[in-house]
Amino acid sequence: MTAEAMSRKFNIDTVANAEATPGQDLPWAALGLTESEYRRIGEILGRRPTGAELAMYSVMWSEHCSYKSSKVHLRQFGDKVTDAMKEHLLVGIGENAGVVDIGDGWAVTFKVESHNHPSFVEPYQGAATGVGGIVRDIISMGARPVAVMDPLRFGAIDHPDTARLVHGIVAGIGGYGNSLGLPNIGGEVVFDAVYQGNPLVNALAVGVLRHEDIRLANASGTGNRVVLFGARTGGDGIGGASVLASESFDSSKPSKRPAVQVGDPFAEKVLIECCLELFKASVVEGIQDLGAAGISCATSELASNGDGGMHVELTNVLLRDPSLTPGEILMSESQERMMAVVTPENVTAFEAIMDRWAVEYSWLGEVTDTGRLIIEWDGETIVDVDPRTVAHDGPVYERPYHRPSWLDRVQADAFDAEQPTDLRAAVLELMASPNMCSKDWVTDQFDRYVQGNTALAMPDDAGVVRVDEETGLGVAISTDANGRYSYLDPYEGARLALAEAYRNVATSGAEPLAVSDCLNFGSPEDPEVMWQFAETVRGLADACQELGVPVTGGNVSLYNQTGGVAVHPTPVVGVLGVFDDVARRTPSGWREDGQAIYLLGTTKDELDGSEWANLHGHLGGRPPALDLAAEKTLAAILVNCSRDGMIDAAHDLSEGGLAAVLSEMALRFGVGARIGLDELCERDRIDAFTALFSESQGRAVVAVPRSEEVRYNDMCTARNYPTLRIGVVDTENEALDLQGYFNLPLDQLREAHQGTLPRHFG
Amino acid sequence: MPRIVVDVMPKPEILDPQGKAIAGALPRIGLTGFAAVRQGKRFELTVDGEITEQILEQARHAATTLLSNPVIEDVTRVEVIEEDAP
Amino acid sequence: MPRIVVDVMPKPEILDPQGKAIAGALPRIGLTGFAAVRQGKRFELTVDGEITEQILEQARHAATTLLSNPVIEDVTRVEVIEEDAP
Amino acid sequence: MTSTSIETPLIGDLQSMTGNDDGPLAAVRVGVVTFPGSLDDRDAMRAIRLAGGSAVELWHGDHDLQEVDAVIIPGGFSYGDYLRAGAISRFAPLMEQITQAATGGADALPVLGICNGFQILTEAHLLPGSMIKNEHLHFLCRDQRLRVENADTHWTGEYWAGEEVVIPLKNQDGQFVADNRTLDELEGEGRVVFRYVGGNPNGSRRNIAGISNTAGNVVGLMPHPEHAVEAGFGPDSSARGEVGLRGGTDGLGIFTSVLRKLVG
Ligand SMILES: Nc1ncnc2c1ncn2[C@@H]1O[C@H](COP(=O)(O)OP(=O)(O)O)[C@@H](O)[C@H]1O
Ligand SMILES: [Mg+2]
Repeated sequence: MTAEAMSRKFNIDTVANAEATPGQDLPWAALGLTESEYRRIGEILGRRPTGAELAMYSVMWSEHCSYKSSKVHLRQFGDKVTDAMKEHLLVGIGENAGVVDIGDGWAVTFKVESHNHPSFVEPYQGAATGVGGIVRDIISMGARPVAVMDPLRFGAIDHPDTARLVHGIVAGIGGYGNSLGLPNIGGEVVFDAVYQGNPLVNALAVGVLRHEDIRLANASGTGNRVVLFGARTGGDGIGGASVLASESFDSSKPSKRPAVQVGDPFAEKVLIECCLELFKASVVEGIQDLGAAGISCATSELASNGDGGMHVELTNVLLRDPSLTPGEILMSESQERMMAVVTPENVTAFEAIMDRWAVEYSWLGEVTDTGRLIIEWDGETIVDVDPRTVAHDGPVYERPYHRPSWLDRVQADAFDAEQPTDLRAAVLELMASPNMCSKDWVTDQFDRYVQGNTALAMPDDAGVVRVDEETGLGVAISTDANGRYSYLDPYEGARLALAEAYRNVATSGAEPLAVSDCLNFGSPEDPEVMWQFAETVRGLADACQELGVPVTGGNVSLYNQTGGVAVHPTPVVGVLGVFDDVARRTPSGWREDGQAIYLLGTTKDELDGSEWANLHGHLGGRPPALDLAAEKTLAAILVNCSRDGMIDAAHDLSEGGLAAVLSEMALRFGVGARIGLDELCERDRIDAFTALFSESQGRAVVAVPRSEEVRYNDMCTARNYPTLRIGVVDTENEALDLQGYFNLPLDQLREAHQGTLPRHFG
Repeated sequence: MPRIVVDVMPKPEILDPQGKAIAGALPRIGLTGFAAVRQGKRFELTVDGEITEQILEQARHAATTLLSNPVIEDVTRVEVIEEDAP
Repeated sequence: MPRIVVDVMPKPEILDPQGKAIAGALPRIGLTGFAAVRQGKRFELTVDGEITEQILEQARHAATTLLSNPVIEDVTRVEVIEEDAP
Repeated sequence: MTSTSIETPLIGDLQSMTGNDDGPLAAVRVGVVTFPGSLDDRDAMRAIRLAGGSAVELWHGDHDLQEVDAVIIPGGFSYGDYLRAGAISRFAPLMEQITQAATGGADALPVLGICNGFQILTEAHLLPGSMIKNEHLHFLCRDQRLRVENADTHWTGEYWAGEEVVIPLKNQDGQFVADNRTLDELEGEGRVVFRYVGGNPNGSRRNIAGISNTAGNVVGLMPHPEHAVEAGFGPDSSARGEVGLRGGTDGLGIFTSVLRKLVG
């Protein structure tokens, strides 16, 4: 490459040149920097930055990479962690992904991230590269990725643009994840007009590793070599690239820069296998994936987390587009690339593994102890910075925030529409609604079988994968968020999201252990949005502390808005739980005739923000009340039930309430039930409609074998948790029989439940 | 029947994983004469009756809206072909 | 750089699901002038240096062995193009 | 034709001989080929082990079949499937060895192609026909009901003709096509091994899900039997009637078939 690079004869803006021309104008504003940020760069360097340095600072100090608006709030996740919560944490916040000890020497790492904006512009590739990016985070921890999940939010189901996004995004997630051989074990599909111009495409990946295999992103060991491998570097994702033309005073202009990134899942699959071989052979000291801010990020983070220095020759980078300028190479977000640090003794072994998998690589430079990140272009210094100032010392903003003035009005507007007279029709309407309908049309496009370890996936409460084939040790994960609850009360909304994911994991039978989150919000420059954000973080951090599950990592996505209108505050919370043996997982449907159906928890009149209210165009009032101590007890009961074989099915109550849960449990295996609501209505002083549609928290429905009923009741009594027998499984009758109200044949229910997505997108 | 051909190729600056995979395979089967490969799409639209300027216009419209994704692809040709395949 | 173009189309007797889907979608966006659509592939092989008969032969070989599957596809063209994309 | 009683779940049937390395079938070595982009290779190896045999890793770039007694070409997206599914893998050095060893009558090497493996076998001309995109153009993952049409191949001896099984199907290019003459020939010679029942999931000609060569040693099928071998991780239901939680182990018979056949 060097010869070619030289023949291009860029007139490069070197450090020497920067010193000689202090007055030279640089396009800092076009690169998204503020004047004070630009001035700070000058102060740090003691001179004006070179074009390449400016490129690095501008991408690394961007909101996306530096968390400059959210940092002051996110600290709470660390501050509110107790020692007990740290017990299972091997690696906490701050690394590419957190690592959790699950016992027997095994660990898992998981993280959820957003790819919202790219997915709106180019749905297929945007979603695909979202999966690709999060999977690389997992690999860079030294783990084998074992599953993905995809919480998705779209605009109104019947808006003309929604079909384009649904088709592209679902196909993109499948196209990438399926080709990587990662089972898709769960996610969400939500339709709401607030996401019209701004769909939320979040992707979660989980990986598995042995404790001793943890790899961190640091470059230590002076003299160790730095290598870039995987795909070649192209002009992908270079935001204000054209403005960088000024860094080269050449007449040959760089060619057009692509507006979107195209993913190559095949290249990533090979990269996974090749990285795992590198880990197994212990030939890399430190490793870092290349995501946002590409080489800028990888070099500055590796260097500042290690011995502090690195020396790189940038012309060694293998290029897909030879017209890229140095600044562009540093900013490029080309996919499917990794950077590693290798001792000189291991260079040959490293190269052998690359060759076996036919992966391209280039040696860029070496680790130094100078405390400087020096990047040369054909021998001339174009970057000479303290890497910490790039990677860690970005600006931090205390953005002003205040409670929205409209919130009082909204909270005062409780849901008080007339109750439907025909409960049967109401259940059918609910189960056919865009948010409650079957998501099979989506999930059928994802491979849930590959790797052979999937014990639960859609439509169960949590995805469950086996980690150890000998012992059955495994994990469960669920992701949840309710933007409407958060809109009504962001503090409570965040706590409710955590509670639901936590409850889902426990419902499957796993012990909840750790949290990852993706906070999707509007513009932080809007004080009302900023308040929603601050409240969300406070709520989530408090709730994590109360439940004793630490946040191990996550992602913040801001500026999700079209025009002046922000999306609902949407904190997607992923909870990971552990199973000693996945064989005891609890499915979300009953099967055995005569088993007793019990409801755990109590039901209040809580319809504000509910799916039923949403279906009738109402959003106001207060979200359901949450009692985290009760959630903890409920979870303990559900896990115990699974451990002691006391239940054969369980499903937690959330959106859609009891109506949704009974429908889903019956449809899971196509087995009917007879249900009586009278006792429940009497005990909780509610009517049948409220019993069915309220979204009170802390509830679940379980199916208990006859032989276990005494033990089950004793346990609930001992823990002082309300439970009530509401019905019995009935294999004879393929219907949901709500005695005294209606009899709903499962065929009809299924048709309503399954028909919606195919009708819109088929 | 007369046909209109529409050629769509990945934009030159966009990664073309398909072309890359082929370029990697060619030398393995002993074909070493090629520096790069790009894979695009070719559509043949059959027209009932004569090809009018109006129909050609329809084809051009289809080419940029339905047959290609302007974010990642270029329409490189919209043309009437009379000849049969060789 | 000179390029060789290889066009590959689905055999007429093989149902082409993508072409069919497009043919179904065209009227929905108001384009009613087309009787049928077929979707094939177009490959552009870039050659370093001059295109000799021997390289063209390599391209023909690639076309029939790797770039197409004779059970379902026909190679409809292997040709040198000098012109740039419009 | 040997057939196990349907009352006895296959997995129970095998308990006696799996789990210990010196069961009667453990001497049978079944190779699983990994290409760049193979995905279900480890799953296929697990299936062989659960069936009682010994699994051997094979690498596409090698020239050595390591004296395996049978070969499985697993599912996945070899080379990304960008050009055509299986098109590039077909030229792998090991494929030449396999093609040679698999031809030459009933004593030739048994070869099973699953999904992408099936596609590779057609590209390599070991099996006729080809696969094009699913009629509905989507990737489709579902628990698929199949009928075993031919229980005399090397890979289906443990079933009985007409038996129905449930096995996961998952692919994007799963529509089997061939000209009518070939299709008639396949039907006439009893080389249609599996057929979709309960709805054609992808538009395959004559509902064909799997076929064999004339000698019956080479079989290809689109659904994934290796994902229906272990209770708890397979399809939710099995054609054997019981509603088990991912209890479907109907695919195991494919692997036991070849092991039994080789033990003789
Ligand atoms: N986009 C998706 N990808 C994968 N699985 C999904 C997706 N959307 C929904 N699911 C699955 O469908 C089932 C029902 O979803 P949902 O009703 O949101 O579950 P819950 O209310 O228990 O959180 C769950 O198993 C969920 O994981
Ligand atoms: Mg749930």
